[in-house]
Amino acid sequence: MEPIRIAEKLQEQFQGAVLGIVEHRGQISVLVDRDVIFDIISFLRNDYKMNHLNCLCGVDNLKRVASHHERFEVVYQLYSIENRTSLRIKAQVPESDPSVDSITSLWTGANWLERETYDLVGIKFNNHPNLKRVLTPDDWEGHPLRKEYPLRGDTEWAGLIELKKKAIQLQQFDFHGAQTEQGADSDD
Amino acid sequence: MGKMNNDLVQIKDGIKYIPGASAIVGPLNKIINWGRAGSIWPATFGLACCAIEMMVAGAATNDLDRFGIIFRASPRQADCLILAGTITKKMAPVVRRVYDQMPEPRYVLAMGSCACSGGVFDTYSVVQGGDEFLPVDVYIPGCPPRPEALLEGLMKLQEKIMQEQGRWSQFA
Amino acid sequence: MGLKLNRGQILMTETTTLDVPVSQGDEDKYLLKLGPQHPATHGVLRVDIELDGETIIDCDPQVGYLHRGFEKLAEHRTYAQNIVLTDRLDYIAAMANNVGYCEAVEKLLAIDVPDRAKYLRVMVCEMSRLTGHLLWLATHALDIGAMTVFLYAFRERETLLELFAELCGSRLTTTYTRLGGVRQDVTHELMRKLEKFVDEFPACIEEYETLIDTNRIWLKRTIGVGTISGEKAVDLCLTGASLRGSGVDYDVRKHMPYAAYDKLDFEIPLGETGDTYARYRCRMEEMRQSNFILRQCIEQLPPGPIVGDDAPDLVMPAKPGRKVEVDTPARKALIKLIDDRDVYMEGDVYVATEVPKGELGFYFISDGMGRPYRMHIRSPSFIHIGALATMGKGVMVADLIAIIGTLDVVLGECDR
Amino acid sequence: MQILIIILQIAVLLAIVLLHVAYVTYFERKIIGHMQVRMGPMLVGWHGLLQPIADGIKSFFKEDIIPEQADKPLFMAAPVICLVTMLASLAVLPFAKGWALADINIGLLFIFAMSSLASYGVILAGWASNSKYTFLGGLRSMAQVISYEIPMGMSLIGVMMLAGSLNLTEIVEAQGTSLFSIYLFPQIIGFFVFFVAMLAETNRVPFDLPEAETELVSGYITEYSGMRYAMFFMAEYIGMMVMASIGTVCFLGGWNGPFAIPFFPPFWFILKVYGFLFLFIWIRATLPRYRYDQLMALGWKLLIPLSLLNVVLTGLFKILAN
Repeated sequence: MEPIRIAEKLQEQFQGAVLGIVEHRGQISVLVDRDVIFDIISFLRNDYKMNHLNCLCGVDNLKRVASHHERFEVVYQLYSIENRTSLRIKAQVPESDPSVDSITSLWTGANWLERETYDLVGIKFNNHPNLKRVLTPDDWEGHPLRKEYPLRGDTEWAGLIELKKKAIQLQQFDFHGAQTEQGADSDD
Repeated sequence: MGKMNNDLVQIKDGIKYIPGASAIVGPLNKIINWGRAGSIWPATFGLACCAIEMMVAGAATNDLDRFGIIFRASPRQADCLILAGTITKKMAPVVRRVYDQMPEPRYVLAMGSCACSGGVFDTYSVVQGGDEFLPVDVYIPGCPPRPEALLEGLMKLQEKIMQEQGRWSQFA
Repeated sequence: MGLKLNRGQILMTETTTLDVPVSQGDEDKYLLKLGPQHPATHGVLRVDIELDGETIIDCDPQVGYLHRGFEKLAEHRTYAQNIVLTDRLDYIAAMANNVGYCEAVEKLLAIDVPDRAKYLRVMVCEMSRLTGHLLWLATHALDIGAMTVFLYAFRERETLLELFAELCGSRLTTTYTRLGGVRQDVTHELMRKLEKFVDEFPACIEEYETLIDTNRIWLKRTIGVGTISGEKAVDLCLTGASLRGSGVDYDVRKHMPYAAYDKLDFEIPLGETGDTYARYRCRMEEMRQSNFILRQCIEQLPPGPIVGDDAPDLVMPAKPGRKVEVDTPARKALIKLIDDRDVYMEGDVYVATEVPKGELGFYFISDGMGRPYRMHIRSPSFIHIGALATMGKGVMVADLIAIIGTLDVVLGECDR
Repeated sequence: MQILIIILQIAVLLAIVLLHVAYVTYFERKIIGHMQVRMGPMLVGWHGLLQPIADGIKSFFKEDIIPEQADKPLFMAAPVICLVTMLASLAVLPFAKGWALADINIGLLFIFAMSSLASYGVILAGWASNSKYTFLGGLRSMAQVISYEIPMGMSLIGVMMLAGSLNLTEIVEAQGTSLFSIYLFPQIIGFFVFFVAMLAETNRVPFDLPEAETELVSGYITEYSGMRYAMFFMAEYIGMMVMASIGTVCFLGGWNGPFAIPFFPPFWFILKVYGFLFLFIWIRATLPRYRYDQLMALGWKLLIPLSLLNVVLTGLFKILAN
């Protein structure tokens, strides 16, 4: 079945929740409301055999020039291995409450992808079994892929500051040539 | 060695000299340095891309074993830490920990531009060079350096070891 | 002595999340943190495992030790500049990443690629698939304890890397493709060498197989280890040989053909049992198929240009003799082009390619500027390591090592 | 005077054995190197001949780290236990007729006792280091030694029955009447069991689980550095040589050969031991590693029944022969 037909079917099935259908270079994206995202994806998975989750990622729309709906987006790229059709679903997530329903019950593999999205973009996933940071350290501040986050980071990670302090402390035990070696001996 | 302190002859300010010691210390230094230079055991510790070239250097074509260099899995038995790849902030404490676990004398080679200076990754999560928290002995440029460049770096390290004086950690 | 004690004291105050000594741990649980410095974790993977004797009760992989901020960095560089970053993703098969990236950007910007460049792309893709699989074979065998295979596989890999060096000047970080084509044409010399390699390589595969395939210990260590059914593999979002080992026919080269794959004749080997041995067989067969594709490429390579005419002027070799200097008219045109809204239309695409590890997807959002607004990389290794948490439960420590090996992960791609 | 001579003998034996240890490592690297299409040590001395010396010097002058959390006395004792027990078992080996430091009546038992004691060193090392990898390595080693001592002892019962003695010299002499004057053919099952158990006892591939590099980093020696590590290393290689010597004495006719070599009676003995060592190295270059449960299954389900069968068959053979 053509992806555009599936998208139209979605519009029929979930009236009001589908905010728009966009085509670019032959690829169909469906913009949807975040409240129905779990229903839409399980509908596609069960009724259209979209059984392969290609990609799941979060997008920050803050600096996007052209039209967009909300501050954040979660993008789901689905593929049907049997029918060889693909479809992209984009859930709109408002800035005030950046959270979406988790789809880990549909794909176990989505677990880590959602954790990554939480880590880098800061979108929370409801009902996620283990939502914690995955790529950055646990005590990292900020979400790097948000547009206001500078490329080189704004604050230094506490772990690195501590490490550098310790490295300076340990410097006295390093070997500095024969002179200091004798000096160290005489301490004994 | 502590007892000998009374017999030291002062040549200059801060430089003392044990009379007659050089006859023993000199050759001993040479022998120890030769032993160390001839059997540098690096820790098996690959960080990123350069680790692949490090593996190639250990494989049949270049064969580090010719120089007496074999990789040891445990840092306790290693002499040399090859920083083969990008050091991220999350990884930096681990790298330092591995270095701290190594026994003296220990050496650090920064392999590749990421370990030397951060390379192309001037981002929020990359440490800009291994020398920010480690005393690096030899820098090997390249992205990644060819295995031959790693060999060159290791030979430079051998030269450096051969020039050392009195680094006998056992008695320090 | 006083000094030594101090050093120990400073070290003991560490607050990192690394291993605690046995005597300080919980008595009922034996928690072992495998990695990040561990010979079998292929770089900087850390796996926290909870043990009951030798059996793993709980397995929690930790990644991010090589997180370099690729996606953030890519937003600050132009499309052409980002090609160089993709080398450092899956550094074992950099060529395949280059091709994947360029295919995606060409789709986004609607750039045509001439036929010769398409064939050359397939050629380097398959060569890098061979290097990737050879490295996988080497390390997988080493993990299981057979160390000689490692050196044999590296011997052939070295030939390929030298061919890469001849083609583009670098062994690992190739940056071979350009938007709209490839960097450099092949020489007759190189084709002759490649042909020689293609002739000799099947014998090499047989050599590896004689070393391990009939070995009873190898069979015991791989058959029935890390078994996943086809449905479970799809549920875990596995791709590549890890998925095909379970009998699911999904290969991007056949499903969504890119470059010249639709004109070439090759088969997708499928496993049945879904265990480590099936995946091993799959990859060995894939190497044979790659070799077959390489032979076809050599025979069918069409003449013609290697860069398309309508490619944006970001392609360096397109017009010979052009110099890129600051403040020249050409440079100004280039800068103007970077912000040209006709070339960089607003929109988004997702393009997947088949790299040795599995499906490598690039998701681009363009907002009309010369730099990607958002670049997301669907890296197979990241998802495979996520699957390790499920696959690693209930097996023995030695099996976990075999499973890490068989999933064929590379941490540069996983952490990005 | 007698004591002085014995001390001199011990010193000479130690020197020769330690030199052998050094050069077994050299030849191991060389042979494995050539099997893996590379060269092995080449640059330290002529064709790398001084490599073991350089390694030794470096290890001796390396810092000796005792981890803060370790049980210090046991940590220090473990390598000594390993090395001393291995060296002690050298005392009863007959290198040629009359060339044994202590030709005692229970030579075979003594060697078993010593090799069991050496495993204490391994277990203590694993426990005292207070690190998780070493602990697992120690546990594996303990289980492995218990499982493989039994088939190894039983495989030699056949030899004892045929020779009617536990004295190693007498075992060699008793083989004179056998086919080719070796016990290999009448005791072929016993030899097979012994050979497998020997690999397991010495922690060599494919049974190197206690120090499996890709699983447990370096197993029980993970926390040892410098000279203490070198002591474990020496103990392992002496263990290999002792096991090879038992194999030679019990199955291959010890110092007996096709013809006698004047002035140097241990010639054939040493040649056979070298043969065994080569096999050790060859296997290391070729085979993957067993898994823990497979190792146990092999020991208890295959080797022990086989060795029992061997005892029964040897008994029947003796009855029929008489």
